Amino acid sequence: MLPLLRHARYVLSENPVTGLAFGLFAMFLVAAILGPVLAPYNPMQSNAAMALKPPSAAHWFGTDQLGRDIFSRVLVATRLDLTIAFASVILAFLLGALSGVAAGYFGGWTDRIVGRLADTIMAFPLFVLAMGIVAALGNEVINIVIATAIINFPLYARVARAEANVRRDAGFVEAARLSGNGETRVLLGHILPNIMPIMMVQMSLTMGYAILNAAGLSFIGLGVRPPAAEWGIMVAEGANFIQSGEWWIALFPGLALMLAVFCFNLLGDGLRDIIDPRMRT
Amino acid sequence: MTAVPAISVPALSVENLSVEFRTRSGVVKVLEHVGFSVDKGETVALVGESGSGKSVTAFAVMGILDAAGKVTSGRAMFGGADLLALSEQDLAEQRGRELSMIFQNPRTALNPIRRVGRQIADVLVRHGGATRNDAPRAAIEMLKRVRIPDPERRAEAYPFELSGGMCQRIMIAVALACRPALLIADEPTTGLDVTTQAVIMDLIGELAAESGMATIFITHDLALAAEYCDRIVVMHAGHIVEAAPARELFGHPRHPYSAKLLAATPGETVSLESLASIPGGLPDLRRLDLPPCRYSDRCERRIDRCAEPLPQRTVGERHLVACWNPL
Amino acid sequence: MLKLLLSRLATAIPSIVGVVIVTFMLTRLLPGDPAAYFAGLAASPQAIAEIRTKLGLDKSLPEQFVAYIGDLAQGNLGNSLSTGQPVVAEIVTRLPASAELTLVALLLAVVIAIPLGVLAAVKQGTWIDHTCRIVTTAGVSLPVFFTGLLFAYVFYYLLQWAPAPTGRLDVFLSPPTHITGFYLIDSALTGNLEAFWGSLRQLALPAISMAIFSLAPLARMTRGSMLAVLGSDFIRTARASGLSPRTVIFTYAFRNAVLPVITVLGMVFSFLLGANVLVETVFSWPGIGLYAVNALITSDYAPVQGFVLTMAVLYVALNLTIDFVYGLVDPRVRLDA
Amino acid sequence: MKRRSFIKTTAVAGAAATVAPAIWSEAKAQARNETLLIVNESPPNSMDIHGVGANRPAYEVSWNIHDRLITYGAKKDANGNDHYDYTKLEPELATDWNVTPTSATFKLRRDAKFHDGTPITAKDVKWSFDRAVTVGGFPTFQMAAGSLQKPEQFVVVDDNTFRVDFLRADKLTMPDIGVPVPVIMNSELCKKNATAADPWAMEWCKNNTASGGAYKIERWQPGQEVVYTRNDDWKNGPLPKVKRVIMRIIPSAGNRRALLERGDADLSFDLPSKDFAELRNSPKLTVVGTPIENAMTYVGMNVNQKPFDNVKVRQAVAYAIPYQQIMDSVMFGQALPLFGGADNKFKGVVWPQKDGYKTDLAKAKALMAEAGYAGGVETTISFDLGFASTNEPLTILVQESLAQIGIKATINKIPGANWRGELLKKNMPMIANSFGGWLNYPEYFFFWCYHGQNAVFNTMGYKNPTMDALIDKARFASGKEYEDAVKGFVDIAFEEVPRVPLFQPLLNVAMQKNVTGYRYWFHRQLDFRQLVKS
Repeated sequence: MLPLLRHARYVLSENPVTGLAFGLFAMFLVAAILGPVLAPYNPMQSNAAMALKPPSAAHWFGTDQLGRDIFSRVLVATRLDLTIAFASVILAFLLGALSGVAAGYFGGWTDRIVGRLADTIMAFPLFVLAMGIVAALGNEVINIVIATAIINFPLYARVARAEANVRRDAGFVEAARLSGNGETRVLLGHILPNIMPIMMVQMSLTMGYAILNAAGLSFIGLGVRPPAAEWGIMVAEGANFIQSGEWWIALFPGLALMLAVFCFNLLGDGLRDIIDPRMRT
Repeated sequence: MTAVPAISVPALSVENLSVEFRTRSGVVKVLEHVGFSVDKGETVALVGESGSGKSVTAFAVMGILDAAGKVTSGRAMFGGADLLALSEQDLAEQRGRELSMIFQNPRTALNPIRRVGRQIADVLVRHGGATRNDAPRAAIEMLKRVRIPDPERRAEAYPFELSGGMCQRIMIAVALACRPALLIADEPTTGLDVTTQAVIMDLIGELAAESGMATIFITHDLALAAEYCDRIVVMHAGHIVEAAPARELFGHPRHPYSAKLLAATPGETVSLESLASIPGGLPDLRRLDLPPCRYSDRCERRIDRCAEPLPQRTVGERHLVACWNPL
Repeated sequence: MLKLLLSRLATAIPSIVGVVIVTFMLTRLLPGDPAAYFAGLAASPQAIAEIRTKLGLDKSLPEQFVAYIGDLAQGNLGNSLSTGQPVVAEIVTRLPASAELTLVALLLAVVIAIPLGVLAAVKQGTWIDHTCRIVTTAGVSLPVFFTGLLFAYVFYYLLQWAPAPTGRLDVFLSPPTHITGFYLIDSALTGNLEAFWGSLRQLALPAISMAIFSLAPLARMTRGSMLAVLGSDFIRTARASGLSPRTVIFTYAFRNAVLPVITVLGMVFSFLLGANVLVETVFSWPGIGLYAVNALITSDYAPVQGFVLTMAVLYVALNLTIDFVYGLVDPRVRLDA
Repeated sequence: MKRRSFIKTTAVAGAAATVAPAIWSEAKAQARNETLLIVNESPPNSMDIHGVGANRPAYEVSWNIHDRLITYGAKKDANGNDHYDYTKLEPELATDWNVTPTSATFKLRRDAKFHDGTPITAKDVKWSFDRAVTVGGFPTFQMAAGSLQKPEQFVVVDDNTFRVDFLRADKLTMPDIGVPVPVIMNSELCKKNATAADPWAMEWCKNNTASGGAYKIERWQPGQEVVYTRNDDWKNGPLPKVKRVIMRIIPSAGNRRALLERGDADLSFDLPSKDFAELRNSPKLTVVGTPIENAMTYVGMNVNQKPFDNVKVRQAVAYAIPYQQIMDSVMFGQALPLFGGADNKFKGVVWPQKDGYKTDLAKAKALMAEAGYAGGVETTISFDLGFASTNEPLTILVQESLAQIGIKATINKIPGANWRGELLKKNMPMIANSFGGWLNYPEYFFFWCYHGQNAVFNTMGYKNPTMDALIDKARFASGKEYEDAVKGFVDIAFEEVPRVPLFQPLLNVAMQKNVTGYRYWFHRQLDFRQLVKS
């Protein structure tokens, strides 16, 4: 692992922005893990007397309509939002990469089916598809994850297919096949690990979109079930209060959302530089 | 290594040129104290294995090094000025007008979505070789000079519609449009078949002779160099190991590496079986403990003095060698 | 060229069929009974049954599907229950509103993102490169409904720079005579200056919030393709021939780099068209996204199916236009296709 | 198109998208103050109130562009605002009428004309009433509520006399003729556009108007706006003051409020309670809040499912609701409390009225123990996504306080269409919902919400034969006998508490100071005819 670390140190020094992204990512991880412990108040506990108070020493981010502490809710929400993002990205990766690699490797019918499926989903207006799924299956967290995963599926399938296609006749694949490995072993054991770097870059980029998607669903009322704390819902709730002057209810969850998406996008760029210099686009 | 200037006027004289590349895995000392000169009307070959620094030398002189490259020392005197010291604008003024360059794979070295005629016209207009509206005519004129049949129609073609040889002629037209004093040809014929190779080399020779242009011909093909060049400079791992007139070097190579190189070059006099490969490979130029003579690890004639700084010994008329134990 | 377009069209047909099937299934999967919803609150069970038969929802799924395909063939997309209008008429009036907003947003994004991308590539690794990246990434990180609301509050309510977010035109301005449905074009064609400036001012805020959202993909793709082109052989030749930096960067490098950007442009456009639902809600824009979302929430099948089908056809048409424009800009495609 | 020009055109178009000042012409400024701009959240979906699934905004359109035979008078409510008076029937198309125990005969105004100039006759009235009772769905249901059920009841005596024969002595019949459903339609115009398959011209009337009311439709852009202009030769009442009305759809509540505060809009209805609470003290706006008659927001429990089949559990819930917290942080005081009365007994022939429950967690825990649920129970509380701005914070507070007495409720947000489907199935254990009837009689409310006939609004599936008998008696009785029947079913409702009344919501309207004359109507829509814009 040493060369990769040294290599990573080189990229970080050359590119401070990626350093910033890793710092942010670490911060979000800590918030996700220790959120409930660190939160100064119980995020679910309403308190009519303290409703709609601006940011103050007692409540850093102020309080919402039911008097709940927004700072605690933003902190605790990190876990839910990251889980939604990670779960949907991993699910999309599994669905997309496996079918993509199979399509790229076997070609012929598999390729055509996966290709057409990806096209159909791409042709579908993303947001309506997500809404349809969540409206049909109910607004459980798992459904939001499935909806977001299906939307990102074509992205992974397409990239995986292209990479697998390129590597299908590569030397190491030929060697693996000649040394008696079955088709699936070649696919999973050799081609898939080889395209992992590119996949990881895709995953980090779509992490950002996954969170935005969950937030968008909440804005039109199909998001996570109340009273759970989730950035999207909090921004949606706060939206009605911007006009009447309580700007902080929507602002802080919005900022957290922005920072997270921002961090994942920069992370994607950074990962790409570290893993695959050729791909310095 | 600085070559002693002969009687005629040098078009270009490179002295003590060193270049470094900052890469992910450390600093690579690509060139170290490179020096040679080229006279007006003379053709000099820069010969060596790939990765020996031939092209980097040319890029350094032209000022089109990669962003990671940095010239750490040396001068390149051309037309009374040191090219390495010029600002980007001034150097850009010279490039394509006083000195120009042609490259290896011609088809990718031309703009794929722009008609070839327009690409020649661009250089002419840029350097005042022609006004904007009669540049097309001048470009067609240039195509005639490089003997391209049916130039009016060909000028409208795109690079992917032309053969490799044809593209190389276009490149030459672009380079020589403003009649430069120096042409650097970086393996111009490597990508071409043998017959086209000869045609291109003759064409360059003719055009050089017409205008007394100095030519630097970079190649790894010693036979080609022997046939078309007046003098040969042999490079190994960023050093100039030997420089001599072509016949002198072929007749009596003094540096062990030159001899090995000759032994590895197929030709009429050398039969296939007797071809000997050169043991070992180029040293890793990132090493901090590089010996003064970078060939010593592979040299059978290594002696203790080889550990001392390299000498520059004159062993004949314009024949120099950097070796303590020459042949 | 024609051959390429035809082959692309052939591959598009299955995906449109796929979309038709998936939409039909999706809407039938939606829980809730539209008949109950539209029978109104005080409806008795038998009144609801009446409406269900009227809507043909009592037949079996295959029968409904056949009826749907039959209607589709004659271009009848059914009626929307929530607005009471035939879906075709609604889409015809609403699509230009969404398209105009998305096109203006895309135009703004192009005018900002592409120069940023070129600058970042030319000045790669410097602080300019990092700032461009941070600015564009920050843009995409903002949830579009959040930026929309913030802009409406700041620029309309507080600063009064922008007009009231009441849709495509100020309430007291009458829309220009209908030619293409695009207010900007129609008013320009009919010389109706007041409507032109009026609709331009109304477009400003929603278009900007959407443009910010689409900066990142465009800038990143431009930077990437510029970097790739700047590293290529013909740029080295151009520099070796002493061409001016402006010619090297714009005439030589950018023209080549713009090709992949056009494909991204297409993708971003179709993504935006679907995703501007949120902007339309905030700015009361009578677009197609808002229409579909309301229909979806009230389980009003016909508009949802009509909307999705239009988007699928648009997506295919968009890809064809991209291929055409690609051919236009890149001779290699035009000649050997 | 040459490649170079293609790239250049995109650059030039981009540069032109600058923002330039609007050009206000003098004429427009003058038109501005003759026009009333209303901003609402949801658009009408039909021009015909008899249309399938016509929504409430469609009632507003029909109310303003059509005439009815009779209408209601006006009175001042408690805080001096104009309020319709359901006890006084006033002439509209009918100038005079004579009611006997078996029928009602109406004298029609002679010179009244439809918008297209054709005179209005009794033939039109009969065709319209026949249409209302036969077209089915909500309109037929509403007519039946006043025992107007058969076309034979409607008789054209002569061109200017129309008689309605009663099926039974139902005191709701006459008021029912004044509600939005029995409109007077231009039968000739409708018949011209009717077809064999659609005799009542339902398709045509959806997008076109066959009316003769105070306002005409100038333009209707579905989903965007409706523009009305005054019918200057309208004879059936005082000529309205406002010449032109524009109703614009602005989905975002925040923007609606901004438009009002900036003076760019004249009037708006559906804003969140918090906005109305704050707009009350804005110098530029007047906010009129009227308690919605015969309406309440409640927490309903399904009496046919565990644990709510046990009355003690229902009473425990009634004692566990955080009433005051809901009034403060959900409604911001924009409602009348229906809790905390002296006792759980009848307090007068009016509905809704205060019950005796108040927040008392100790009592609630005791009741839960008595009911055998000391160990706690799991359930869900659902509400309509369309009313999330009020119901979401409300259910979160209820959930939190129920947890303290052992009832663990998860919240379920259900989108519009599913909501009505779920209501019909009557299997939701607990819901937060609102209901308001048009006719302001207690027995009318109980007929819909408590009666054993199990209408869709009896969301709790409550069946109690004694209560049913009392409701049926009250519908046709009067005087002391009527009062005892009402006392009977109100007491049972409070004791059995299948639904816990929370508050009576206010219908809030915010308007610019220069807009006056607003009158509250039972159908909760805006009547343009009384409005004045100085």
